[in-house]
Amino acid sequence: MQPVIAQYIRPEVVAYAVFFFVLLLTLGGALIAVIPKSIIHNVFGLATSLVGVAGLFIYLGSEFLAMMEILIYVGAICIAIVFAIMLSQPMHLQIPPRLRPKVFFSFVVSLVVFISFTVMVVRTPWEQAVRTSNDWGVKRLGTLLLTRYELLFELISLVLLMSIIGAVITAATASSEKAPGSRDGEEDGV
Amino acid sequence: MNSLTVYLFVALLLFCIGMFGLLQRRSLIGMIISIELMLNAAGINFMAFNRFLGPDPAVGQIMVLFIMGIAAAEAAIALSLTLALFRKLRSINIEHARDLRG
Amino acid sequence: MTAAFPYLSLIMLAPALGLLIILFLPHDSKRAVRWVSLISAAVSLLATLYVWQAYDRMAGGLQFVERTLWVKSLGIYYYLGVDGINLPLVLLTSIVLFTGVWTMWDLKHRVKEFFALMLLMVVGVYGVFLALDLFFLFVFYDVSLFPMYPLIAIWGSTRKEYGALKLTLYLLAGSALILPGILYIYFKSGLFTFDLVMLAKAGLAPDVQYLGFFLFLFGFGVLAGLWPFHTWSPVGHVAAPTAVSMIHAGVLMKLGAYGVLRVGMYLCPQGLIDWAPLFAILATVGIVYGAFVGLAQTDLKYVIGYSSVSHMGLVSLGLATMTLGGVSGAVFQMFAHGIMTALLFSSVGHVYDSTHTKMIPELGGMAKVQPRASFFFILAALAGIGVPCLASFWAELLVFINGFKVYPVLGTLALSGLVVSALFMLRVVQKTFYGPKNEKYAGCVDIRSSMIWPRAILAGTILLFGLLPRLMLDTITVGVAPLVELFK
Amino acid sequence: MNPVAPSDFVLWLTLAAMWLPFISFLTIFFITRTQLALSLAVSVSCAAVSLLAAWYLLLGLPAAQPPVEFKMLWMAGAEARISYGFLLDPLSRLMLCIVASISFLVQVYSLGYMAGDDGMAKYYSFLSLFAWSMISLVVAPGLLQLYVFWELVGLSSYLLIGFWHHKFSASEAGKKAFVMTRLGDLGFFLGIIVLLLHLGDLSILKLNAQAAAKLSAGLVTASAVLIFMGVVGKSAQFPLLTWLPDAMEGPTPVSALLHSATMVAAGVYLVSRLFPFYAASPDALMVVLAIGTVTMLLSSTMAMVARDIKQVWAFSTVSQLGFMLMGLGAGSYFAGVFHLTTHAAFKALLFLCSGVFIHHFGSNDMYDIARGGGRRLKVPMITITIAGAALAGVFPAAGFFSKESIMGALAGLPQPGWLAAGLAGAAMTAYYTSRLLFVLWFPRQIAAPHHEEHGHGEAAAHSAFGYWAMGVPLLILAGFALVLGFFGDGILNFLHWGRPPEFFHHVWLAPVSLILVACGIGLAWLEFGRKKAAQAGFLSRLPAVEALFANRWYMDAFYRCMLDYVVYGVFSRLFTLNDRRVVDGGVDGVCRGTVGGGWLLSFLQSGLLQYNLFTMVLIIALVGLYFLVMH
Repeated sequence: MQPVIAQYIRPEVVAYAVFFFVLLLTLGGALIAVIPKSIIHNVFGLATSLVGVAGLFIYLGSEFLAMMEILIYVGAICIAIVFAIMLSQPMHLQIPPRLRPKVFFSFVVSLVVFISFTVMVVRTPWEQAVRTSNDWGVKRLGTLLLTRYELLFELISLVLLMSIIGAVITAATASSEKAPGSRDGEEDGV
Repeated sequence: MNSLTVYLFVALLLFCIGMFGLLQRRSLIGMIISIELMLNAAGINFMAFNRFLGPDPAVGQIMVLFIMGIAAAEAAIALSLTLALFRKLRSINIEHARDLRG
Repeated sequence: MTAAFPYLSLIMLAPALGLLIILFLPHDSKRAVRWVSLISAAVSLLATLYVWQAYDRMAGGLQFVERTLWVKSLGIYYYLGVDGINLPLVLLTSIVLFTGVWTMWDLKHRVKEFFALMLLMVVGVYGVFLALDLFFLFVFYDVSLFPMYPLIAIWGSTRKEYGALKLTLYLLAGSALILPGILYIYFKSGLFTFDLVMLAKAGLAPDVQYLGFFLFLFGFGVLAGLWPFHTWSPVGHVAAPTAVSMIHAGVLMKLGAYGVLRVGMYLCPQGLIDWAPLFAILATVGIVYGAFVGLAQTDLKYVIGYSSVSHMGLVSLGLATMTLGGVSGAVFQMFAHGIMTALLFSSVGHVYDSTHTKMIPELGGMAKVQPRASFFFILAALAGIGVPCLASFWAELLVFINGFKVYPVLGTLALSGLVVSALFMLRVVQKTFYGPKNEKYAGCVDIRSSMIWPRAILAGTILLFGLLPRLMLDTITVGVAPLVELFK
Repeated sequence: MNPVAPSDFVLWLTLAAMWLPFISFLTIFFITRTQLALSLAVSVSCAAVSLLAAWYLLLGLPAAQPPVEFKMLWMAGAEARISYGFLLDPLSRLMLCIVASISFLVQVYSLGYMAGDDGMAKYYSFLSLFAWSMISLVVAPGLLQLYVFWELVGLSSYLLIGFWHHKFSASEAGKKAFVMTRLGDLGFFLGIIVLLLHLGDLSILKLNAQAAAKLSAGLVTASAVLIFMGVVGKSAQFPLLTWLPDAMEGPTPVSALLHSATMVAAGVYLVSRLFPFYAASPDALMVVLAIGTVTMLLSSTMAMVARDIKQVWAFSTVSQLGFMLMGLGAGSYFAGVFHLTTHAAFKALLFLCSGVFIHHFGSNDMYDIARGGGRRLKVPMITITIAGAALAGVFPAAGFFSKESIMGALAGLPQPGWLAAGLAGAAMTAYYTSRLLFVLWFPRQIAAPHHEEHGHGEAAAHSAFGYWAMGVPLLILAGFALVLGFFGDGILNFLHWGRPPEFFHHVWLAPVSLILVACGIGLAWLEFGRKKAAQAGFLSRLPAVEALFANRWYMDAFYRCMLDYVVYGVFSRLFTLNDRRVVDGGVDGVCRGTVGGGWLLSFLQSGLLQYNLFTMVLIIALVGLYFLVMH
């Protein structure tokens, strides 16, 4: 039995199987993230898909990014989304039915985009550029981030900082502004 | 598994699924989720080109890192807007937020 | 000839300076605002009078020229100068501005903004009349149009938003034809200069002139109240406050005719020759039509508005004759009509301010109640129907003679418009100022002694140039003669 | 005869005669309006100086003096050069004298008549303006100057007719006068332009001497007829005659001025002024003759039924003006001018006398005046009779001679119809004049002497000064009306510079016309004069005809209709509708279209985020596809 199995568990076969599994995670997760009505299912789908993407990153040769993907996306953003759901969308409320035309047209448009990009992908003669470096190491990444891409790095930090401050302010002022308005809304409700 | 086209294709699928979601979801959070998908598709593309075509493997990775940073910022803003919108409208259904109607 | 002292810049910049000072004055210092406006207007007037008397009529041509390169790469010059054509119009502007500011002395509501906008508008008007560079001319043209909107919409009456909007849209539509026209000329001339004199000297190809004149005719024609693009004028005049009506009907409408003359006819003489029949027909229709429509109006200001349409038709007819007499008559008519309409509006403004109505059937017998206001109105109305020894008679005489000479049928029709205009003006005078007085308005006060002066200046101007037309015509003829040479 | 430049004395004298009234107008209107006495003094003294100057110019210059011309450039605009100046030839000297005299007398008369009126100073300033414009018209050396003052005469009569403008009828009449004469002036102006464009110079002397040689016959006729349109308007000829009877809404002295020497005389004066020019075109003369005849007959019929004393005189003015034009049209320069002269005297007198009655009794109706005891006012009663006799053409009053000369001219025409019309007109004139006089002389019931209704300003009217201010002009004018006829030959010689043309006297004519006049008077006696007369004209037995006459042959109604239904009803309304609906509506439509389009497009701005995304993505995708497929 050993050889039989071993016959199938060749490294490349395993690699393919895992690759397909990763693809399945990515695309299937994406579908779950988009299609079900329940928002919490969507978040789980997103997380699944992101794990898949992390896998793809490994296949593409960057374990570091895979780790980051899981840390930032799955760890931070998905959790943030879950928090947002808890704060904003009561799960017990009735979810309104879908509008069929909307779904249909969205599908068509996505399809058109898909087709156009597919045509592009297929028709473009991809050419390998001359390799100047083959170092996939994290060390080089860090060096580059603090030398050649320093400005960009600082910029992105700044953007992050500002966006977080902005987010805090938006959320905070909206609540304070809302105070009288929401009371009105409640009175209306009553 | 070792061809650029496969990765590009996967990324494209992911992108289109995200776009589909972005266009048809009513929930603002659903739309944010879809945007994350699309951003990830872009990331896959970067990595794929990095792997198969690019001159220097570090560049693509750095780009993806930046995308992640942007995505984090975007998510923070978008989620705070969601909260603000919810406080204003008692709903995060994007079809209710149409004050800009002409 | 280069003037040692830039009088023309002084004329133009005195209101601008006044405007600046006003902007820095506190909001509630109404007296200071009025005085600053009046003084800046007076400075302009005095400078204009100096230029008027110092202009060498024997030499003719452009004088007091100021020319500085402004943007070299585009060929834009800061280029001012006066000749016999724009000198009367600058004088007109100065007189109307001065009297207009004085007439609005009693304004209470948002004084600072009103005078600031009015001065801004006048800076534009001076700019158009004085500038000899197409770029500056166009910029000033728009500067003079924009303040109309707030001036009417804020301080106006009777459907003021509607009138303001209509007027602004119409005039901007006109501008939208002028700008392409200017650019078309600019590029087609091959000189890449906006210098009007250089462009005119260079001469343009006939087909360029054909299209160019068409654009200028209708672009500027809108502002000149050319039929059928005239309906903004009565509506706008009715809505506008007194001084704005004065400046608008008195001066701004002349900008249009001046534009046709200075830009259209100067640059595209061949174009005018091609378009002259249409121009003359529209002008004549305007004359007759304006008079007939004026006959049916019941609102005093509407009547004046339509009489303006009729009279500006005369200006257009004069321009379309392409003769020395006709064009001189048209320029003279611009001046005379400006003064006359300003006087009409300032008198009606007083009647309206004291009675709060300008509906003709409600008024009556105002000559007994307000003899001064009535006197000024009747004088101006008589000037309007071409009574001799009042300024516009001579202008009309010249226009009709040459109109008849060049277009016998149209000239005759236009003449018959004169009878109708007499009928409707006298009808207004009779219904409003004569007849039994309406007891409701018996207690209304007449014009105060100090407020007589602005009206008296206008009335005096009408009489002066009516009795001594050569004062004006000799200057105009000097300016028009070289222009008319282009049509031979 | 070539004109000569004036000597300094004549120059200043003429300028004084021309300009003093204007100076008086300016002074009174702008400076001394509030001080009545000063204003009156200024006005009357200016008029007096002007009068003296005019008389000197008439009598003091040598008889065979060639025309004196003085010109300075008033306005020069290319082709149209208007000179200002004066031309003194016999005609203008004679007319100048008439105008100055009548306006002086009217000013003196008004001292009494207008006493106590609020606007008396203003009234005097207008009178001065009137005198200035009429004098400048009379001495004008060129047609354009004449036209300018022609219009000013129209303006001053507008101001004076509508002087009591608080009365609706007065302001209406002023407006009517202005607009109707304006209508005629249209033709006048066109005629001037035609002449100007073909001759280039509108000097009256040159025009008279050279027009026939320089212009084609058709052109002369056309321009002469066009100019005659102005005369039709100004002199109230058919068909523009209806404004004159209304114009009596003005103060009576104004009517006197208007009807005798200024406004309406200007028309006849113009034809006489251009007589050689008219004579160059027989067709134009025929038009003048025909219009004159029609007017004369029509207005005589109207005068036969009018009850209003001023209206009778107004119609008689129209008909006498018709007579003058008939004389001119028949080719006799002298007859027209002579009748103009005598008419000025007796018509002014008639109006001034009537003014006394109106002033005294406060009524215009001749029966009211008669019943009030009009015949007790001796001076006006006698003078009005003299003037009436002159009007009727009774020997030896002035009208007889001048009318006789017109009949003589008519008798010279090949067609006898004109003469017949003229004689019929003379008979009718005699009839309506004596009708009025008999009514005044032989009232049926006389009210008690002290039961009088007073007009305005009664206190002043009864003062001695007022009485004599009004009485003296009457006496002076009566003197003229009586004796002027005997100066006919003198005027004839004067007008033709001492070389009178051959003039036919028809011996049989005077008796015939005298008999006809007598018939007219006799008929009036039968109906109005004798004791048993019912004081109702034979026309009252023909109600339809009477109504026709009393309604002025329905000409007023016709004009009213034209004005109401054609001008206001059709043109004005249609144009206004067009303006509101079509032109303005079109513009508003464009605006509404723009707004509507914006509204339609605003549905694209649904506010739905996904919808915007959808569109954006779709378009990007399609553009992408397009490029991919193309390349």
